[in-house]
Amino acid sequence: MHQVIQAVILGLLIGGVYALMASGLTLVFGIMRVINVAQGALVILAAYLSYALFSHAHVDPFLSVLIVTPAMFVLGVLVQIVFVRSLRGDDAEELSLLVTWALALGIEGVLSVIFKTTYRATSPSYADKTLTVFGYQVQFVRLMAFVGSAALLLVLSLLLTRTKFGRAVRATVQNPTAATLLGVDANRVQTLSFGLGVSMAAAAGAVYGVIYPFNPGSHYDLISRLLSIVVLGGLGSLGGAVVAALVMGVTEAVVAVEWQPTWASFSYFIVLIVVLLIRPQGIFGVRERAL
Amino acid sequence: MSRTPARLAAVAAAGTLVAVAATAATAGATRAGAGPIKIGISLSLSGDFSDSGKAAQRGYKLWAKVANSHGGVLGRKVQLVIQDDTSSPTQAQTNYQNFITKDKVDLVFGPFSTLLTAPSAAVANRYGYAFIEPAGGGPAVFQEKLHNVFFTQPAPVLQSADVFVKFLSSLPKSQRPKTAAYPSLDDPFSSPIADQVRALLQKKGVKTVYKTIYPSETTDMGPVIQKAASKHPDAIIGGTQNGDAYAQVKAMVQQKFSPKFVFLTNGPNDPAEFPSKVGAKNVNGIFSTGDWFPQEKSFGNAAFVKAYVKAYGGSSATIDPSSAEAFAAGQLVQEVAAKTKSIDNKTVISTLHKGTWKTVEGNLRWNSIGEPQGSDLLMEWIGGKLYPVYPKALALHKPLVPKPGWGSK
Amino acid sequence: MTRNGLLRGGAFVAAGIAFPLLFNAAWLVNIGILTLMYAALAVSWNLFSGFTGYITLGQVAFFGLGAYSLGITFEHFGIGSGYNPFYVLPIVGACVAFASLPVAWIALRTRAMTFAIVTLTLLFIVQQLAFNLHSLTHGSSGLMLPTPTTFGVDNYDRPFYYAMLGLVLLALLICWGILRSKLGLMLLSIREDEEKARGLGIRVTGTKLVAWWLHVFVTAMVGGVWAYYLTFIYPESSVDPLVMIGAVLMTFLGGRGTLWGPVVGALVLVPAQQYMLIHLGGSQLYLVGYAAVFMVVLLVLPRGIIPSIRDGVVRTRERQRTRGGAAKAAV
Amino acid sequence: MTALLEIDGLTKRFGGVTAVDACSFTVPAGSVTALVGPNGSGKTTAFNLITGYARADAGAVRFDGAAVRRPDPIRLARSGLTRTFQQARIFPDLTLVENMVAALQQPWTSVFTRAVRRPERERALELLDEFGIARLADERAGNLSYGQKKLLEFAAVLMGDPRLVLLDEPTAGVNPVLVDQIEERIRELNARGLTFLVVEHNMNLVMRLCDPVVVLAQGTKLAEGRPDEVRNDPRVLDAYLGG
Repeated sequence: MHQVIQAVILGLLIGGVYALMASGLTLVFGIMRVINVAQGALVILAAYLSYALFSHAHVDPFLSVLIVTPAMFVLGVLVQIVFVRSLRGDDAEELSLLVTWALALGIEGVLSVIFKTTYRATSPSYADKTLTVFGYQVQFVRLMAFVGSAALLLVLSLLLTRTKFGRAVRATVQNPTAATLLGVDANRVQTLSFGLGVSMAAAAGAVYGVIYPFNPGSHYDLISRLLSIVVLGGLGSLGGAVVAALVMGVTEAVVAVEWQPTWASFSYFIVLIVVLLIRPQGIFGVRERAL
Repeated sequence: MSRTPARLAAVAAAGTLVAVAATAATAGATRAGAGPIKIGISLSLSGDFSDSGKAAQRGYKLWAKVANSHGGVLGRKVQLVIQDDTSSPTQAQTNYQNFITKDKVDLVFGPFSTLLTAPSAAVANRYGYAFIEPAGGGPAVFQEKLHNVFFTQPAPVLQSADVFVKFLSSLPKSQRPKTAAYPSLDDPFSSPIADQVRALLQKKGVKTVYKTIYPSETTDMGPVIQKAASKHPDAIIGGTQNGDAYAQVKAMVQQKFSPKFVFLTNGPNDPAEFPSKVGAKNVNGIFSTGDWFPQEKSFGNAAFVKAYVKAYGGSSATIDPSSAEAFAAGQLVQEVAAKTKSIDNKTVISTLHKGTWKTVEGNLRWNSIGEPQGSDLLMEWIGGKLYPVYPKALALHKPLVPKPGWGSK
Repeated sequence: MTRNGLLRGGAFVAAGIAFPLLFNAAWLVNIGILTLMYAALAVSWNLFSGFTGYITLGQVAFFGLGAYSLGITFEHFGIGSGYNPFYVLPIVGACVAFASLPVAWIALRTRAMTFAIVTLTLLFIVQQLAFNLHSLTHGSSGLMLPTPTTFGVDNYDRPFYYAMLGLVLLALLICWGILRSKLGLMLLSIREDEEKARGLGIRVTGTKLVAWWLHVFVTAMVGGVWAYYLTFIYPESSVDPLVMIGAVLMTFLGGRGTLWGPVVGALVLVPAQQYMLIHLGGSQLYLVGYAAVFMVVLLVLPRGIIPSIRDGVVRTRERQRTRGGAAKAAV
Repeated sequence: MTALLEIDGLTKRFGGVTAVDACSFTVPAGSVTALVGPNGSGKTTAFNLITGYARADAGAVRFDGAAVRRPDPIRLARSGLTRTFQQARIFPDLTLVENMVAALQQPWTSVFTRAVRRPERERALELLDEFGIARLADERAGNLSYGQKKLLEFAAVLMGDPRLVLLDEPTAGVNPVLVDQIEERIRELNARGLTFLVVEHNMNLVMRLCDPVVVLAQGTKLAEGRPDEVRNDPRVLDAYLGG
């Protein structure tokens, strides 16, 4: 039992970081019906940026979030303008899937030229510190990562509910046509939200590098998790993504401890398929038909 | 309107044929003869295996450079034909097809990784080429029972940790571990080795208290180590690659779990990276294996290390063993040529099957399917440095047993 | 139109059959095999995604399943060597295709974007199965298939070449048949407006499943031939996202939803890729280059070569026609 | 007069808004029933609920005497209830004839038969001729004018020999000549026994053509009856003028 609870704690902490990455993905989908397959690669890119800042300029990885996130926001805006916005036609959404995949390959390629393919890890001095709470071990960096992710998710939700930009975003999510009629500049909202989605990846990525070793190819594993999180939560649903991320974290951690680590991520895919069997729109998804 | 695609397809097809035919014509023109000795090598210069692929490339190129500065082989210059296989077995196989049937190279050397060597060796075998290969030591390569394969390391991958078992047996009974846990990576070069060690140790009465295989994308060793620690084993014996080995050590440090023996097949054997990844104070007493060591007194090793540092910079500690393995492949060809005055593939194959051959990797000899019959080195971190500690003849330091606690000298 | 189609098909078949007889250097036949392999994959990707509009990102999962199924059949049923494995292929393909139906059914209940994602997860599911079902697949150590000894050395590659050629032709034949049949009409109406199609009483899910079955059937057989040719497979190589991206790229380059587009794409790209690898290899920019080509095709030529040229021709003809009409009117 | 379609207590809420509120009416067999009401009164939503494009929160639908549980467009179309859409929806990349044949419900056994068989083509041409667009039979449907697309959509749903056709604003955005043609087609088909349920804004047309007329306002039924009854109902006038 002790081990199960320990695993649940671990899973929740990890799930929080995944929730942050997935939030960007689902937000972008909600606004422009674009699945950013490069989200995983952008996370890894951010992890490398933070790694480089740490190893060359000794910037603390948690502080580097403040540098990496705005930089990646700009990158996200550029990507949206150059690659995503230029897609036209009725199958622009499907094409975006492939364009962002190509982008992911490109990022992987560039990273492996610059950083090679060996695994890296950002290891600040406190990387190995462990806290013991009620007999359960909690790694300090994971706790930090979780708290940081939760804080950023809170900021994101405040941004969406309390600001003018947030209202424009939510209006666009609910009804793009109506939002345009109400004077929302759709292009601007889309570009900024894409940047915002990428910054979520960036913030999570800087943190990711501290808790996990990574290499340029790590994005495949990441994106498969992120995509199944957003599908499980319901495409476009922020709350759904958070819940699904926590479900994934806990499922994997418990299966790894109680059964076998090799079946951990498989078990999560099974959860996904079963949920889709019952609710094709995901846990919090809205059933919609293109009429 | 529907005629256009037809024309287009025809043009495309014709274009391909013409291009292909043109290359075919030029390819036929270059024939083996008195020109340079051409050696075809497919290497992973991009993709998953590219780091090791490039290390092997450095070794091959260094050998060619050294050989050519001494007048080449049999009076002919050595020319390496290196092709990127993007870490894909399909491309590796294609590359060897090209080397043999298009470029008509004199010899071929192996690619990096068993996963690419296995399908490539079959191609070489079909055309009667010797397949001297530095990095394909997994069971899949030998499973085909090919007579043309020569693996240029002291022991097949599966037996690479046998040296650790021998070392444990050499200890006084009271010092030997009684229980062991085996957390291993699901990788052809990791978990099978741990399985092999487990089988041997069990025969010698070491109880297996825990065994698990984790997938390669597992980056979090916390739960695995936690579970292993809860069984209080005397030894942690992990079939690992670098990343997960670092993570295992970190998890042990975090959980303040310090068993008497820690043996990890890969990871701790990287003299430059390991201390930086797990902290220099946490390395002592950790065992690993190696097929090669910079200070090894093997044939031509001192010269190799010197030439390597001169050509690529760095220090002897930063030389990837893959470079030495590749270098050894070249040494073998030189020795066969010196002995038989021929580099004909048939001669190379039959000659290498007889006797022992001196290389930077030590003295090598093979059975009929190319499995080397020697033993790897047991390495241990002592006083913040990595030393070969067993077998005694090659040891540079006395082994340290048991492992000191984390953070101690 | 039919006569042109016959001519076109006949020319392709003739060229395909003649190629290894004219150019019998093994390396050329080898590149031929790769080209045909990608052509077959592209045509069968197009067979589902091009005709239904549902983008599947999981095709290579079935390529891998086919490869492993054949490998496992080898090991456990002793299907012998030589030509025998080729005869087993259709059974392997059909089994994999039937096995894929339940998952496809679940995935097809979701919307197009979700569908794409669910199919992408299939890739990881199959790869994990290949890793974890150790007793069947030997996990990460890989599965060895026996090297056929009866094919000789000089023309060793030919049987594989003709097997791949046969699969391309089969895939083309299926597409051609679909385009002429009620199934094609139904698929095209689904692609154009699925909700409307439902309103007309077209059984959309069943129709898509038929196309799905056919595309998996061909894909799995291609995987089988590839495995037999390579003689050694492992999880990452048999479920390699790059292989599928290649097939998708070729389909987009040639033209989605057209019969010959994917073949044209493969004929252009595979030799080009090999050429680039030989002449620009080692520059480490392979992956970046791949991504760049893909990006350019998607952004500049999203409809592909064949439709773009077709449009161009139609436009010129219309211009000529109107000009002719204007001239007449002037007279 | 037996009812071909019976709607009972149909309700649909979107968030806080009740789009269709306990709506009940019947479509008598052989009638041309009109469903009218001001913009936003829930007519199209009601159509979607009846044809299974949206799931009702409450209410029952009976078609031809049998309860339709979980309405599904495919099953309904195959049992003879079909519809058109407000924005003419056709398959633009198919030819007119292909559009027509695609609308023929096929058994599984004919999936691998020729796309357009001779008798099917003849039937399609016949219907296209009735709608006056037979000369465009082999054009791409996407090249048609908006009005022609509406005609094509109308013609296509007839291919499956339906018993009840739901027309969603058949004359909206169509020029007057075509409006007359559409009216004529509805009359003639109705004379041959086909039942219609029509959503229409052109009140003159409704008054000429339809009986009975059902009036919706804010999701509920306001009135139901003969055209002249409904026209003189003060509540209806209120709804239109006040709404």
